[in-house]
Amino acid sequence: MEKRELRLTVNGQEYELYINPKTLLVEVIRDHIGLTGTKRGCETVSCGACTVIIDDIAVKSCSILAVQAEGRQVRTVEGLEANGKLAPLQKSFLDHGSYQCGFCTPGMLMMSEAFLKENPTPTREEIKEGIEGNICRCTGYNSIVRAVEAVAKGDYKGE
Amino acid sequence: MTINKYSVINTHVHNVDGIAKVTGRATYTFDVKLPGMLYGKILRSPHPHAKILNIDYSKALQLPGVIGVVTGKDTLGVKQGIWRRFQDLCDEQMLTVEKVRYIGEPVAAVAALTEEIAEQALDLIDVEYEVLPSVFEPLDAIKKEAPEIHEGFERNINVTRHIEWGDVEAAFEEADYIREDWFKCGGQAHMCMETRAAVSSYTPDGKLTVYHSTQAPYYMQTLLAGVLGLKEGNIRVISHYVGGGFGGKFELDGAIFCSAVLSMKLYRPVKIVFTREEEFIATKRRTPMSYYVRTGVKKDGTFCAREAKVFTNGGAYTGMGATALYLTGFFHSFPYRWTGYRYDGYRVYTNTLPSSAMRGFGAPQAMWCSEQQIEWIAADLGLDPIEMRRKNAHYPGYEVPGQASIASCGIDQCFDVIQKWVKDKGKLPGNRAIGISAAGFMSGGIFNWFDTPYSFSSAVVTINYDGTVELYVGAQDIGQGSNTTLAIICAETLGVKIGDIKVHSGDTEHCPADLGAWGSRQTLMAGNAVKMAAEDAKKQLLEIAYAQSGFNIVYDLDIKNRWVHAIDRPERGYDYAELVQKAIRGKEGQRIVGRGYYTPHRKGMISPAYSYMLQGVEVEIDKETGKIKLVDSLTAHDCGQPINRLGLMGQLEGAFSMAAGYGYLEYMPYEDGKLMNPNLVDYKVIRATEMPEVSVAEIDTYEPEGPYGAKEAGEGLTNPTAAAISNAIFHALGVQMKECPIRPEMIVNALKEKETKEREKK
Amino acid sequence: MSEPVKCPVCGKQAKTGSSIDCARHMFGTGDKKHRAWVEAQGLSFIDLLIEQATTPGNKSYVTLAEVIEKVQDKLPK
Amino acid sequence: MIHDFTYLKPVTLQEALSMLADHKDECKVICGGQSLLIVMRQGLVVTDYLIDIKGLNELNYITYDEKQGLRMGATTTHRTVEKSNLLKQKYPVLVAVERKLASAQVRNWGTIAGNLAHGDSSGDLAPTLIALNAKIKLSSAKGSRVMPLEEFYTGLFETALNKDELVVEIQVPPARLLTATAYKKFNLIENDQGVAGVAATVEVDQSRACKDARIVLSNAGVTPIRAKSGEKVLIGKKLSDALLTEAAEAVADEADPVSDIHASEEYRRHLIRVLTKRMVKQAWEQAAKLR
Repeated sequence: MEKRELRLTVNGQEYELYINPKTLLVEVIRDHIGLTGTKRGCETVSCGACTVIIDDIAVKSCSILAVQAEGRQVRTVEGLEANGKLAPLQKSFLDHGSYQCGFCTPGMLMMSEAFLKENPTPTREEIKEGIEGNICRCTGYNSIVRAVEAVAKGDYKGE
Repeated sequence: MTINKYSVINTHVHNVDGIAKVTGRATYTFDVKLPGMLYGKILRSPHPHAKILNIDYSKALQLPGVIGVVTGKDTLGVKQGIWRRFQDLCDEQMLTVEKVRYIGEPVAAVAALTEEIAEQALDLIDVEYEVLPSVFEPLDAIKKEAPEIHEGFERNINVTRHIEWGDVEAAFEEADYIREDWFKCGGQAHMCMETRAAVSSYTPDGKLTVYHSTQAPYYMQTLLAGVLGLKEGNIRVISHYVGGGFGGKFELDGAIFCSAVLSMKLYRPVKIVFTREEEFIATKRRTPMSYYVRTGVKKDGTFCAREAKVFTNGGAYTGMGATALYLTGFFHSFPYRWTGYRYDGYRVYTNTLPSSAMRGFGAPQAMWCSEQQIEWIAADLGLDPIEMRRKNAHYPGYEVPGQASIASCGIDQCFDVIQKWVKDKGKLPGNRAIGISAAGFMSGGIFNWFDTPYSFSSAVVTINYDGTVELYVGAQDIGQGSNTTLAIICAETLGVKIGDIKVHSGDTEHCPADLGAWGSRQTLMAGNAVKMAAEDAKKQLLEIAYAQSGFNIVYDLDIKNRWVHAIDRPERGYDYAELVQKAIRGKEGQRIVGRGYYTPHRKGMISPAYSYMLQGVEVEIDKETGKIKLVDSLTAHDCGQPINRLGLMGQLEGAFSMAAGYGYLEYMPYEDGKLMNPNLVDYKVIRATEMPEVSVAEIDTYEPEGPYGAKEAGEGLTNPTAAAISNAIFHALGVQMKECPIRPEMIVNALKEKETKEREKK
Repeated sequence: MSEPVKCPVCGKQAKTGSSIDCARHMFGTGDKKHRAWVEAQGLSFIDLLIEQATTPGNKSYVTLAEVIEKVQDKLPK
Repeated sequence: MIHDFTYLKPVTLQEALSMLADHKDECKVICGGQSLLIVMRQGLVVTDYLIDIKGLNELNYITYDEKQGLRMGATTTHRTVEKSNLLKQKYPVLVAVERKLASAQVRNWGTIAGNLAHGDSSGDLAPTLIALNAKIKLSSAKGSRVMPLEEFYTGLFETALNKDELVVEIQVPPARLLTATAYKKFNLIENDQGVAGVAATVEVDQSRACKDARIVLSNAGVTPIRAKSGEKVLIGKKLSDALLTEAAEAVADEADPVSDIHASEEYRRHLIRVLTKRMVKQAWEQAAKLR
């Protein structure tokens, strides 16, 4: 097995890495680049804790080879805020208590972010279907749905 | 609409660690990386019951990158358990020496440069087993011919509990109607999003530092000291952010023990993180139970007597199972008054995953059986199930004979709320029905089987020169929001802003001992300790204020919203920071330090206070497929004075989702001791699309034993929900489901059975 | 009310002082000493337990309670 | 733990096919890879070479014309299908199926060829496409062949795909008048894998009688199963509950489901019965409305 060069952009920052091609995207993000906001909760593409955004679409970074993200724009939870200012979803999650242990929160936020880009005026049911791929064991989801709904309604403006 | 007399309590307060959690800054044990850190993996038993004849790991050691291997022989072989006062019940070697008792039990652990190498090394360890006969079901395990799982435990009976009050036989005599039922309750996985994880670092000075995803750092420190032969004081447990606990993370686990043993052998930090599969097969689970219930009532629905015989599947070890066994027996009587009540509980060892504490702690099983049978009795007698429950319910001042004294109890108002909800729903479509269920729960246990010499909860408050406050608590925030709740209590008591409080928790080096986050104890117990500590500090400030004010002695001074003032002359006052500065100068530069502690005394057998609640659920059922869909729900809930409004709501919604999962989704099938669905593809949990709206009606009561009148919230609601769902099924289809979780196939079969019976009748 | 009943093994006095509570205490404790005493009375501790667990009513506890009552006067006061 | 492999990333289909020809005995093809990586992590699949075709844009297309019908390239993602307005009009059932196929993230990354080539008999797409009488186009360096999708599945996770072949295209005949297809899977969680599923196509004549029908089952055997005897029951008949029951019985007899922790064999048959009635009825009524 020979290592491969990998170029990708994470949260606007370009990275040039040298990796074993079997390395998963989540491993590159957490272990190679050191952005530990993105979590892992299973080995079966089930829980969504590792959700990140690649070129505007949400994906589960535990089920993608890092080399498949070659040349792409990756966004993680760390990329939501801009110079210390929280993104609307982050503020809304705070206000609605949309997290408890917080372990699913980064994935939940990234899924919601991508979802709202696709569907800026969703119904409650659409939001629920949107985040169906993310397990939260603490909140029972409704507070997350309320938070996403509030952002869609425009209650939270980005700076 | 009652106006809130408090300035912080029950207001809209963001979680104190909210920013860290919504920005990905919160660092969990899962994220910890230390210099020179090695990665550990655990070799697990493939057999449910076997003697270990020999372990040969020489080949593993030869694999490049493998730094060390440990087996039971490298340990002190201490049989440990959390019931430290009862040596018999300390029965688990975290790295077994002679024999394995369940599939997945650790037999060896490897430390290597990478997780991958460690995993490869596991395949190079040869373990020679002598496979022993095994037994998986309690009722098989008590048979004479059953194999002995633990030496000296005849018929594999691990613990027995007996609760009885009143003259049970006489009380049954008074009954006009007696009903008997047999129930079977399944297990449930805690399924914390953060799997068990630990990073241990042992250094040549004989000190061990452990990062661990735990509900109780103090327990870990003490238990580790016992199994590793170290002084408690030489062990530091750090656990700042925990990815969920739900009762699964306050006993030693393979991750913390094996990483510690490896680190002590190698003098390097070792990290072990469980895979999701390990989390399913080798941690602990909710206790499966089989219930026999006999209940006698009068024609008018007055409860006379109840007798319950319960066998619980203990799995291979005791864990917290003995407590679950007692609590299920006690809460099976809840929240009702019985002239005569008798409970015999038997916890039986089997060769399966140990069962232990899980949110609700035996009560969900108890309520699932009790609340269904009560619903059926009401139907049998043609009585209104809500009124029948109300008539027999606890009330403020009621004494559960020999067990508990009830101070605050708002269940009567809960009945009103639910009754109105049901009435307003009106007539429902044929495929829908409403089920209700009552419940109550404790606010922390009074029992001290852990044998701690410390008070159950402690807190220290120190005030800085600028008026900011350092709050040190041993209470543990595992996501339930205790740090926020305690900060609120501290701010309210001191009369400062929530932003003035910095909470320090999850570090045994800096925080006072506390039994930790389980049994719904922290709001009441840690809350009382924090209130006391804050009052202590405030008293020291006000002493100075009096000396300064020159007020007539009859005036009382107070601090509110950082404003020091005479209560009768709120306009006349000054800034709190100013007072703090004077006070510190007045104390020769000493910081203001307040101390508080709490240990329950003379509070009966179980808990200082009890929450009460009613759960209503509207369920839609596809009669052809048996598919269950939750449509709507209402929770009427008495937790005394709400402290942390956002946190309370979140806890109730969360408890609902977990309890609903227990009712119809979360299923742990075993074959020959092997869990058949140890992954999130086959083990289903509630997802956003399955969650109905959850409306909550908070019933305000005042619990004299609790801080500002607060008591349990968040765990208790795990108790009624499953029964509410099955009661809805009963009303929609007229079938009685006696096994949970209720899977669609069971509903279809029950309907078939019902039809055949009806045909036979004709 | 007669003399409160004492545990023939450890001397513990039952809450209510009744022999049935004492029997309850013996089963609850269930350690080697208590088991041994029960066996010495010609009863099988484990069979009593299983019977209590598998049949309605309170037979086993009553049986043991009677034995306990019999020996009370033989106990050191 | 994933075993080491050499990663090959062709830029054109031709390149991909020649790589496949070179390494056919020791390689796997990855597209979205979300199923493949799970089994590779479990060590169930070990390969020396991994050929990544996810980036082959020449295979990422959806076209339609009245004569040819529908053509979908292999690397088209589930999400692209779901969002295609063309498909919303012409084959609404495909859009509906894709919406419930899996979580949004998985649908975003996963591709239709990956899904079909995986050969999982509990999939939703294969039975639906078979009900639509779809064909699958396979190419190798030597050339191409087109076969009915129905014949593509040969056994448990086994397909007719040769080692040197690649799934390159899905072909669906033009949408017909008075014809409709419906698919439903039974599961406990929205968008979760199905315990059992039924796809039904019904074509009606002017008298609203059934002219032609196709019934295909998911998770009812080692491959997607075409329930021909159930179809026969319908043809030439008018819609009635009795007819639906008769067809459902025939279909259930043809099914060969297994027992697992999610459902017993008997219960799966029961579900297939129920879903057959519902889907045939739905397709029939829809077809009758289409003019």
